[in-house]
Amino acid sequence: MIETFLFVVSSLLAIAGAIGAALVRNLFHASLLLGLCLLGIAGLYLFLEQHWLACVQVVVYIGGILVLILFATLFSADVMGAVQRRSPALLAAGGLAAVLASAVVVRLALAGRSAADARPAGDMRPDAFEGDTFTVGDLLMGDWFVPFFAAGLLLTVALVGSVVIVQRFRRPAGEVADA
Amino acid sequence: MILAWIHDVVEAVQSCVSGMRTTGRFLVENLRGEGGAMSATREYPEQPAEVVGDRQRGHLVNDADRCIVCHACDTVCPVDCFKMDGERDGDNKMRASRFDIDLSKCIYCGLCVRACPTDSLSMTRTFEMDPQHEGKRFLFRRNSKQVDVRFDAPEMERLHALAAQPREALSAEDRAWLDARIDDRGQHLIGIYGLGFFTPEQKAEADAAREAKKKAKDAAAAAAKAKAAAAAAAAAPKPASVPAPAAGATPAAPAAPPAAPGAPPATKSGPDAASGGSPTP
Amino acid sequence: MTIEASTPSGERMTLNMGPHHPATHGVLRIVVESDGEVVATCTPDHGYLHRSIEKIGECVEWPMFVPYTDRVDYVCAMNANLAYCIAAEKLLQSDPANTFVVPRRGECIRVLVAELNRISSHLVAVGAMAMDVGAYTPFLHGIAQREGVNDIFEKLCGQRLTYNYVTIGGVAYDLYDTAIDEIRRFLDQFEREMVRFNKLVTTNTIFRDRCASVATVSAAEAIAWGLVGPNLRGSGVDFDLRRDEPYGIYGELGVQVPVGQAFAGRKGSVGDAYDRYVVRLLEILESIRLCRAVLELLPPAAAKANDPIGGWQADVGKQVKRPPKGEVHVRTEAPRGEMGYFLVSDGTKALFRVRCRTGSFTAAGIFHHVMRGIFLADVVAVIGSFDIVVPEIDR
Amino acid sequence: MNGFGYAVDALAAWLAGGEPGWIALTIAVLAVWVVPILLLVFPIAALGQILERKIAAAIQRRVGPSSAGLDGPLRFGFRVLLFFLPRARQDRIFAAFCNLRPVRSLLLVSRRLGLGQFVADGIKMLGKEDIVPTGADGIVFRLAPYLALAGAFLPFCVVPFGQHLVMLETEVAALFAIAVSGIVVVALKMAGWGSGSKWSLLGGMRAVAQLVSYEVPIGLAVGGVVLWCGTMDLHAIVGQQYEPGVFSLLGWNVVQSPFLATLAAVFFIAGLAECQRSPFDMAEAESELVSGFNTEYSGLRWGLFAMAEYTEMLLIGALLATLFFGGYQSPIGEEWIVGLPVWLEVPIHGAILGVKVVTVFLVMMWIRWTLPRFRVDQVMRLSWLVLVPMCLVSMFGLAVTLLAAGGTHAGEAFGRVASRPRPDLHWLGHLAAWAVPVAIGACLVVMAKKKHGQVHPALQRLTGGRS
Repeated sequence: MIETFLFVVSSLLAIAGAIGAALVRNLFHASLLLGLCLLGIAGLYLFLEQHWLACVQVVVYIGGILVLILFATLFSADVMGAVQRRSPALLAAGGLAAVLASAVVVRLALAGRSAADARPAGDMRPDAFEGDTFTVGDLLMGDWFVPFFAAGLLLTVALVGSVVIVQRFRRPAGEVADA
Repeated sequence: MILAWIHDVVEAVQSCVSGMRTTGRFLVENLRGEGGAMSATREYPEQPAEVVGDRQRGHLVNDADRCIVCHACDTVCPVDCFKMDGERDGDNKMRASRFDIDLSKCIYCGLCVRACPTDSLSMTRTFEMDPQHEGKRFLFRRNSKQVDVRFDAPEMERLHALAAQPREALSAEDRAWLDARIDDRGQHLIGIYGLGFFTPEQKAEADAAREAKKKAKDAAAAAAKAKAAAAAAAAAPKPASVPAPAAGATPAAPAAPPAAPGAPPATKSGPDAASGGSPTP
Repeated sequence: MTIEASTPSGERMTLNMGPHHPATHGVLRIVVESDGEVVATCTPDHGYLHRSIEKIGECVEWPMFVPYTDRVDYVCAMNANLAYCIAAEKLLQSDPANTFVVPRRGECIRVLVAELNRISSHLVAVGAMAMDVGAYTPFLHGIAQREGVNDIFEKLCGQRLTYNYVTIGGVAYDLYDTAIDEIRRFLDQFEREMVRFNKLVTTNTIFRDRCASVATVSAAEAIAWGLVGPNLRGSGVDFDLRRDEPYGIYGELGVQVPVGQAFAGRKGSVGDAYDRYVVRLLEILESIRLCRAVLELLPPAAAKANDPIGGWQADVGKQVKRPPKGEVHVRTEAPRGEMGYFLVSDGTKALFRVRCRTGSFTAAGIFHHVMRGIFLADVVAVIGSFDIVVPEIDR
Repeated sequence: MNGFGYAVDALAAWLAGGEPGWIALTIAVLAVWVVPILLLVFPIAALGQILERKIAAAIQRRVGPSSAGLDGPLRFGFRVLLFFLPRARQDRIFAAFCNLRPVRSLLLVSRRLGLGQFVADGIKMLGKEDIVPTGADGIVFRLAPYLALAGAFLPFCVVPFGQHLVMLETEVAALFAIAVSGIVVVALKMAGWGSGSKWSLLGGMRAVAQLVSYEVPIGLAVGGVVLWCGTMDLHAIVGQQYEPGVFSLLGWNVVQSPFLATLAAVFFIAGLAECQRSPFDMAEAESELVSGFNTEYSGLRWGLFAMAEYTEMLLIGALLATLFFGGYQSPIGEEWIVGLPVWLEVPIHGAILGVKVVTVFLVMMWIRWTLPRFRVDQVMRLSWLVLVPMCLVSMFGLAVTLLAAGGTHAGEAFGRVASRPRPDLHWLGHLAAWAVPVAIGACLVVMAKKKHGQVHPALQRLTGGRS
């Protein structure tokens, strides 16, 4: 019973957060609502008994990406006002992206459902993970070693690149006032 | 480069540890109260501020009997805080019929005191500015209830009466009585009594205990204290008598070096020099 | 609420530091335009503490202005007294009819109190700078030591802050009986205490790195911007009025002048905030030495204890009633640098013009120059390192 | 299933009178988990404030809080208890009680120590006007302090207070603690942005930049411990540090290897930064940003921020103790405690952890009143150029040590099988694990001193000859 309740709460958080993030016009509020959505998803992971995933979701998405988004918001023009204007073109593009993403998700969900159907009843776990941190570690360092390190390398390159770009734009300290 | 990095880290750790040791020593010293490092704070209304030195520029007061309304103070005052009227008395001397000092203007610079030809203006050693109890620093409490409970009515009367006078004018026993009520008072004891559970018997008991403690303390520090009191009594109160010992001291001072070369004459006070000089002749 | 974008090149945030900001040492407003954490421009805005002191000097008689000089720089009132009184004496002595001299004991006491007050003023300066940088403890220990000086001054002249002690022609009182012992004891104890102070904050790496290479003023710049006192010497300019244009008995004392030498090592540069800070500390040590030297030179007391030495109550008083015409400019070395009085007398009892030149004013003048491109957190450290006292700016 | 789990089940069953429904379960969870933690941590945090003020006062030659005693609260308590009596009678009873000699001395001491100050502060905070500035974003502004407090409190769920006292036993406890305390970042950002003040905005930006940077060294330090212990479960990590015999101190992670000791230091420093404590208090730098992200807060909301800060200090202390200093285990043997009945064992373990936490707490205060504040760029440099490299080197060293140690034995601790046993080295091996890195480090330090260690003679003079 309490599981159901908490599940509903998590799902509602995720859905409401997502809708809010899409619709709210204040950039900062939208980012915060996105955080709510991410939190709800972390809750859903808990229901899948994926504690590790849930924690990583919070660390990476809320502690990392959301904070970066918030930070970027603060560096955007007109910080405190920060209200987005809607343009029809952006709306159309966003709608298209949303439809495509939904299609992918529905397709995946259906596939997962058929896979789940194939398994004995009550076993709701995905195939790859056994809910075990060690398994995750083994997978990342074993089967998925190359993609994992490729992703890491990509991120490092991106980091270095961003530092280089920032360095180019940075003016010597004394010149700031002359502009 | 790595060595520079290591050196920076080591240096940072060293300097932070050295700072922590210093503060740690402060902490220990303060907790143990050693070396006078206890606390630089004076908990003011409970612990009365000490008046150091005789030259304290506390309140500006005028002895109207001596004032001849010469307006010297008025002329020299940078802020115009005097208002005075004078009239001739029977001996055809000027007397002040009105002499107002606007204390809200006064900057306590003391120029008027230096200018006064008759020494009628003076600066007091008390500086309490509580409008209700001007000059009565020991009555300055956070609420009057505490005072009422602490001191009974006759005592209050006497306190008021004594406090109204300049300290110099008090007799020695009055001053001692006053000091007993000012200094040796456990502030927190007062606070607790102030809560309202202080019966007369307990008060008497506390007073007796305090007196006993005071007496013991006095006895312990008898020699030094008596000397200090004598010095204060001789030097401070009567302006007329000041020149006499000082004048006595000045001839003694040049005479002293041959007798006792170790003692620098400049550092000796008048009465000390007099008392030190009296056995020699 | 919006944050103004003041220039087209980037968005700037205008911050009003003050007039009531914890770090502005009084009522000073500093308008900071910052680009994020980096200061773009910085404009000091004075006048919140203006009390027309110079104008008052033109309305009161000569001796009556001395209490006001206390208020020009309340952190080193003795030095302010001294500067005005020396100027007034010089103007009086320009008339050959006026032939008074300040007694030697008076001169010694003047130097003594000036150096003691320099100690207490520098203590406030270095302590407040440490506090601006975030270390609270040193400030309170500095203040506790300053209380020692204040106690001595209170016994000497009856006040702890606005002394009105130095008078035209002398000092208001002779030293009290136990003064010399007490001063000696204080200096000994203070010297030991300063070692702990320095271990606590001066050599601290965090503090050093925060001040090193911040707001560096080269020697040429310092001279060009008219910096004076420790701020000038922090930039490596070896100039001190006590040594180079000695007044009083400073000429006999052989004042040694510390100058900035990139004390922060390889991270610092000559003339940065850390140099100015360390120069102040070294000046404290020098003041301790000077105090001791003066105590050695002190001639024995001539009169009874509470009498003034020299002073306008004596013959000077009469001469002030008939002052000569003329003008004079006298500069002295106050803790915050050169404190100069320019007096014009038209022969009447009140001065025709009183003009006071102070160190904080020129220090505030260089703010907008040195505060470009530094971090917001450095602004307070820079204010602290220049050791401004706001009434000195506003007068 | 541990003590908390049993208690929750039992209470829920009792509440529901049978199979517990979700309402009963929720109430039970609240009663058993949340309320005790609040009751435990709130007063400690409040008393921490008193402690901090007294310590600061002692270091700075001041007195500190010295007037508010416990007599006020006591009197209020009497008033409440004796509400049926007239006031004069209440007072007389109270006076009689206070005049009992021990009570009176205690009251006097409490006044001298200012123990009643936190009650007074609390009442003052509650009574203050709750101001929401005109330019503020109402919801964000109001929500932020609660979120900060939640982020500070939640990680306590996974801290083992004793063998039977872990609220949430999960395989990923360490990760959970790091993850949940990350919420504080968002809260501070919300506070900074929602206040509608430039000072707050700057404070919020500083806070976020700092917290995000310091999560890296914290994560790496925890990662080092995880590498060493082979598990992320905090309780298992505590179990790993079990050493039979009187010298159970030798089992603690911090003495296992110099690299772990380094990681402990890194964790402590980064923890200071996570708490926004001095010298890392740029986000609320009084002399620069007025009060940073909480400039516009007043009354209870401000109090919540203060509480969050103190709670986080406790949390860092608890995590430090758990990860590196043997958690709730005593340094002088563990067997005598485990043998005791549960009702004795639990408080003893709790008290041992408490002592460790309070020690860390005190050191944090000591540091606060000693060191000046960092500047923004220095904070970043410290994190990325000092702490992170130290962590990386230490992790590498740990990996090498683990490889070199090779043979291990299956250690059992308190009946919990650790996921991977602690490397069982011969004492010579331990010696080598310490001596080799320390020797290399010492050589480097000496070389560095020789090359860069000259101090300006003027500074030597200022510090009495020595630097």
